[in-house]
Amino acid sequence: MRFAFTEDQLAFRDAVRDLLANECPPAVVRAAWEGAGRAPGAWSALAEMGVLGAMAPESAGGLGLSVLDLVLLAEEAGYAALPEPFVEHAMVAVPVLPDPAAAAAGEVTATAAIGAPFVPFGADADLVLLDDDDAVVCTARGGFTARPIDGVDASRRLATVTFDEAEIVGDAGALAAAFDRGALGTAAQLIGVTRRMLDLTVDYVKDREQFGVPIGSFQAVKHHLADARIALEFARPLVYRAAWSLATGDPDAAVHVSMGKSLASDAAELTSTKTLQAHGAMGYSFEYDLHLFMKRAWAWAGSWGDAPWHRARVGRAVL
Amino acid sequence: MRFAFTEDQLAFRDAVRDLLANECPPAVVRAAWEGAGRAPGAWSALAEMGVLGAMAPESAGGLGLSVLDLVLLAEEAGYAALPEPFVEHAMVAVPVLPDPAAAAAGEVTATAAIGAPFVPFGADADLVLLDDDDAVVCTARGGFTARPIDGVDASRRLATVTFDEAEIVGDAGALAAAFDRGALGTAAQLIGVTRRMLDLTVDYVKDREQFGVPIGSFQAVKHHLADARIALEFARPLVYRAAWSLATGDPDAAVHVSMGKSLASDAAELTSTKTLQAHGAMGYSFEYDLHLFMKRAWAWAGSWGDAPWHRARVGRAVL
Amino acid sequence: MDLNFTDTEAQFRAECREWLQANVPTGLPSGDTHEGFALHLEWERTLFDARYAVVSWPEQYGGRGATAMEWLIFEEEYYRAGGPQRVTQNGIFLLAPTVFDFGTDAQKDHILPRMARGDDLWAQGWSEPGAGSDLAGIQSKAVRDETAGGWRLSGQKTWTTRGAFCTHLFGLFRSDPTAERHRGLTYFLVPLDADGVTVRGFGRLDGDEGFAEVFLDDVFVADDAVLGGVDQGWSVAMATAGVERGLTLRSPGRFLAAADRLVDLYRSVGDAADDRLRDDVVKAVIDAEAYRWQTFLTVTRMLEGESTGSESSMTKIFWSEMDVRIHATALGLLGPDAELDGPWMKGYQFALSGPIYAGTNEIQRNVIAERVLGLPRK
Amino acid sequence: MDLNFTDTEAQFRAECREWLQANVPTGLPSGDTHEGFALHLEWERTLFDARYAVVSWPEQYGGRGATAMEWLIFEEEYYRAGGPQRVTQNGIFLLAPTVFDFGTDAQKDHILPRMARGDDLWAQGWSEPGAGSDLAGIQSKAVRDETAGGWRLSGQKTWTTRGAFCTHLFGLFRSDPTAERHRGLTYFLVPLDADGVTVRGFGRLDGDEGFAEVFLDDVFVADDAVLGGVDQGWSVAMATAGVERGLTLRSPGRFLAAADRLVDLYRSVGDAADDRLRDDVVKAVIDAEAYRWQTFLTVTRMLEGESTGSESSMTKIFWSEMDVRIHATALGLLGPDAELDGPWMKGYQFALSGPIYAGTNEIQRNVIAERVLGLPRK
Repeated sequence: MRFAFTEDQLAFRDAVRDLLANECPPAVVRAAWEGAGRAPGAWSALAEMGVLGAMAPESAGGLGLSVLDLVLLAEEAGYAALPEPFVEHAMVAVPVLPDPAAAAAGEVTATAAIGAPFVPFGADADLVLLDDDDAVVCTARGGFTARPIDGVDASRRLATVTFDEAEIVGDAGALAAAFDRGALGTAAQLIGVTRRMLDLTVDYVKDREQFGVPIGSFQAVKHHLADARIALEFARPLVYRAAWSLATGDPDAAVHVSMGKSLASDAAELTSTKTLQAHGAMGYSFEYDLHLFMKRAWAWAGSWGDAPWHRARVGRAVL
Repeated sequence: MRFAFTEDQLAFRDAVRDLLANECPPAVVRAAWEGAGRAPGAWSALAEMGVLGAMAPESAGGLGLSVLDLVLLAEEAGYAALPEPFVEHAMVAVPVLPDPAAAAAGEVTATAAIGAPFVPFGADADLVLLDDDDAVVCTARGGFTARPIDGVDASRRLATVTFDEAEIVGDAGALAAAFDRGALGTAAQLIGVTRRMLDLTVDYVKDREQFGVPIGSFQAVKHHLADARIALEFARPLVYRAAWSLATGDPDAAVHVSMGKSLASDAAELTSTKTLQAHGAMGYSFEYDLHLFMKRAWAWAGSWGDAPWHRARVGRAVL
Repeated sequence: MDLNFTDTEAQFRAECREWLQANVPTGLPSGDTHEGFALHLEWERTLFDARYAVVSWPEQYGGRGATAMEWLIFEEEYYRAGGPQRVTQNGIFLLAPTVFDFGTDAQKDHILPRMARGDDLWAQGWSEPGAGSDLAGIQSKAVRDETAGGWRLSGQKTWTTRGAFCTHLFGLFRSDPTAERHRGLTYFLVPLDADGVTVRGFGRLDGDEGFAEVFLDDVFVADDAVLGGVDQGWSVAMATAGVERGLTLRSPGRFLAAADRLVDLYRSVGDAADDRLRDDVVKAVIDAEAYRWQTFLTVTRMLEGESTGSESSMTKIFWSEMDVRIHATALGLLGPDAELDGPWMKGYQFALSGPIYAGTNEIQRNVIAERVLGLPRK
Repeated sequence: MDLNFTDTEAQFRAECREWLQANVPTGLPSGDTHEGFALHLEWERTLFDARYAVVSWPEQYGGRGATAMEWLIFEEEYYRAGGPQRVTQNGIFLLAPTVFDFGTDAQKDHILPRMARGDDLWAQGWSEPGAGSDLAGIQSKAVRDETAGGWRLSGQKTWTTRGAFCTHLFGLFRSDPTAERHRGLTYFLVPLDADGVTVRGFGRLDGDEGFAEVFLDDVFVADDAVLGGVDQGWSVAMATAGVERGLTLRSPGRFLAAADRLVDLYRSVGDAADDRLRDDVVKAVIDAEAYRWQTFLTVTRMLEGESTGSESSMTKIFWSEMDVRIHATALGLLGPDAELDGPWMKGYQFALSGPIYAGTNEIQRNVIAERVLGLPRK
């Protein structure tokens, strides 16, 4: 038993962290809210670094890596609130596409939604993976119609997608596996965005003074943030463990994914409430960055199965 | 619309409060845990004051009062954690007994349990009212067998009761009404015992010092007790309103009782947790009084329908 | 005790219901946008013309002299009919009670009818960049100008709700620079079109331009812009901040209506198998009822002359946290659709402001502990 | 990362499981009563004889030199088999790590084997009537007796778990009367049969005599009763109070077993229609798993030489509040039977002590905020 990532995995994580710190600061997320959306600079840099195609086989220009290698990268995408379909492209689509070379190279962008009423970046992607009749189908630009729909996080660029033409790219088993990769990747992103909300808030409450002292010295504020930190501390190991189980084909992997996703969703929602409250009015301002991360947290917490959905799945397995 | 008790009702409450302060201090509750049980001094004084028979008609030596007059008295019985079947005798049994004179005078003690597996003071009472085949039945000493069973609050003196002989004293309607009086009275007792836990704890945290200051000056302790105080503040009106509805025959009275009982149970359970925590180790000591009230709160919170049971009943009416 | 409404009360309710159901506008855009605000103002004038804008005020100022119970009844009917949040509420519910208590007759005659008609739209100017929860940290200054017979105001107010759409501001300014904390403050009434005033609207959580910063640079106001005494601003502001605020800012009607909408949502989308959400819906119904009856109890006490006071901190915590729970439950019922920018998600974001504004709930819990329970301040 | 157990670990688990399932006693009365304690002591000796009392200790002191992972595996199997709370735990888990780090060879050789065999039973003497959460407020004194070559101890310790049944006490005493707060304290080891010691047992919440007050009146102890340096007691006590405490006092096995029992209870009494309780049962299962895997993550970090530190405050809050939730859920499943003085109600009362002892959770949350998040102390 050794529960730790390899040096290589940590180094890859650090590289992605640095890349996103440079290419996807809050201003980029904010721009995605307002303008054309997405973060093309970060996206092409991730393609170049091999991240987008990491799960493709080397024969398709990928790195032949597994979800265990990707989970820390998804966490960083979450920390940055990267306005791109990171998990849907790199973790859901690439491993199931019959020919992932173009997606691996970042020449086309894929997105995905399984059992969900709308698709993030549905109008922006070249390929959309959907569930249809218990199979994974892939529809390509020109073969589908995407209608944008307003979500609480405008940088997710939701759309409803209907298709005229689609190719079956995976059977029921592949569908289930794709869903679990999506749920796992989203759980990892939730861990990341939870860390971000907490970091932002810790900095704020150390600095902001009321009654002549930093508000971070008040016990109520301390306890709000301690609660968030505890939730993060105990959600994270179950997400990493789920990655291991999926990567190694553990027969209980789906249950492990649900355990991780439910705690990650709960931690993110708790942290969004606690950090908003710790900020006071400042967090409630659109001009301040907290809401960018908070709304992403809400959206991800409900995507790929919300916490009650995943607990119900665990319940069917253990009760 | 005038939501306030009459001067007479408040004066009666004050008299009972004084009586119980004298006759039922914590030492009496503690003695009931250890010795023969019950509080005979308080019980006969309550009989003498007319409280036990208050709901009997004047022709039977009672005062012809309603649950609206009794609700504040039950609250005081709760505050004192009176180790007697106050609600079962005065609010459940007396109004349904065909000849309540002896019970009204306190010559016999009645208890009751409807839809519950055991009876408080089951081995001590002269009369036991039970539900049987959708009716209220009354079994008298000699006609039933009571087997004591250990409850978490030893001063409740639980027993399972089986009877050889019993008289039907009420039909299905009377059974439903008796249950609602029991739930209402227990809700009022919960309000009282919640107040008591809070009073005891406020005194303690003002006095107890750690780190050179009273622990009541710490924000975490303040917030624990503020939460309990809020729960009490918003449970109480629904209990009083349920008393009005029962007393005036409102067709929705049962729903109103359930609303009051659910909030009163929740407030008592929250307050027991918060006050224990605010005490630190002291509250965990058997020699200190808090546990007497806390265990009574737990017992009453689960009696005559716990909070989820009553919410489910509200749900059937409103959803 | 008599929990039946009197015939007068019942008749008043019937009148309100009939008129509101016939007149309440549906589908208004948010009052926190420029377009929406204008439409809301029309609705305010319709209310005024029917004498429903300020039912509890004396007739001479545009009201009906309704009792507190009748006012609660009006509010229940208003929200039951689907009436929108009142864009005039900060004037009517925060400033007006203070004007009634501390205003001169001239101030009352001038300010109140114009407020009721929506001619003057009042924004509150409590918070400053450095004074949020800590109101006594106010830095904005009022300097006496003897020559001109008035005051010169300078400083910055922020988090001013709907400040970009309002015509006037009320707030505290430091009139005695030598006094500390809550001493030496004066309560001023300031027209936002005065020379030296700059208003900059900014977005709140849901993106609407519901907030403004108000910059005051040597703004002259005459002596009659002072409400209550000079240097008495803190006690003037606090005198009406307690019960009145708890009661009038958030009447039970709003939450009864929200709980009703939640029940409707449960019936339309609720999966009967999910007892956890069902239980949460029932809790919301019970909480809204508890808030309603706690209010009737409190109003009865007030009407019978009992003082209430710091209990308003309990009220504020209860309604604000109930409102968050109601909306969170609705989002749970919506499942994946919760993410859409629909009315429940909008309402959730609005609800999240409740535990923050008008004194954070952390401060309110301190108040309960210290003033209701008597725990030591330090 | 390799989340499979090694062959050695798996074999160790199989051995533990076989032996424990064959030997764990069932239906022992509470170890916090006189009768129960004696029976528990028999069980401790059985454990010792099979070398399962202290698996992680070196063989010379009665252990097997098991790795931290193996110790976790032993604990999982111990609780899975239904093993009772260890009455020796305060010695083994609180004192022993300190003896390993700070004891002289003579102290180790004398104290550890006797502790492992259950010859000496150690009670902790941290709290005093005036020093609960504020341990640095300790008043008990140690006065140097040069002539006799030792120390004279006086004062009162309280909340001493199982103090009435133990033979020895470890605790802090103020050896430098001029020093303040956490300075000038010394860590002493005191036999409870020494002249001048009076032990008074008293009941805890559930009525069992699980606590004691220990009065010390001029009790002489020799120099070798000092653990670590004179006046160094605070740092000696704190050095092993962090990770070790979080990890060793409450191993995941206990909560995995509790969650399993809850699942069994749900299956036996659970009404399939009540999804709220079902959801709470699932939450308990997930929480116990989270605690298990967080521990594996932490132990891996420790084994690879990373320092952990204040994270133990998170662990303490998590397990103690999880334990309360597990038991509260069980009481919900029991419905009206919850009130009976059965094992779940007993367990609930025991669980309620978790957020209080070993530093209240309020103090632990301060520690997390200040030491993990870096928020200002004042």
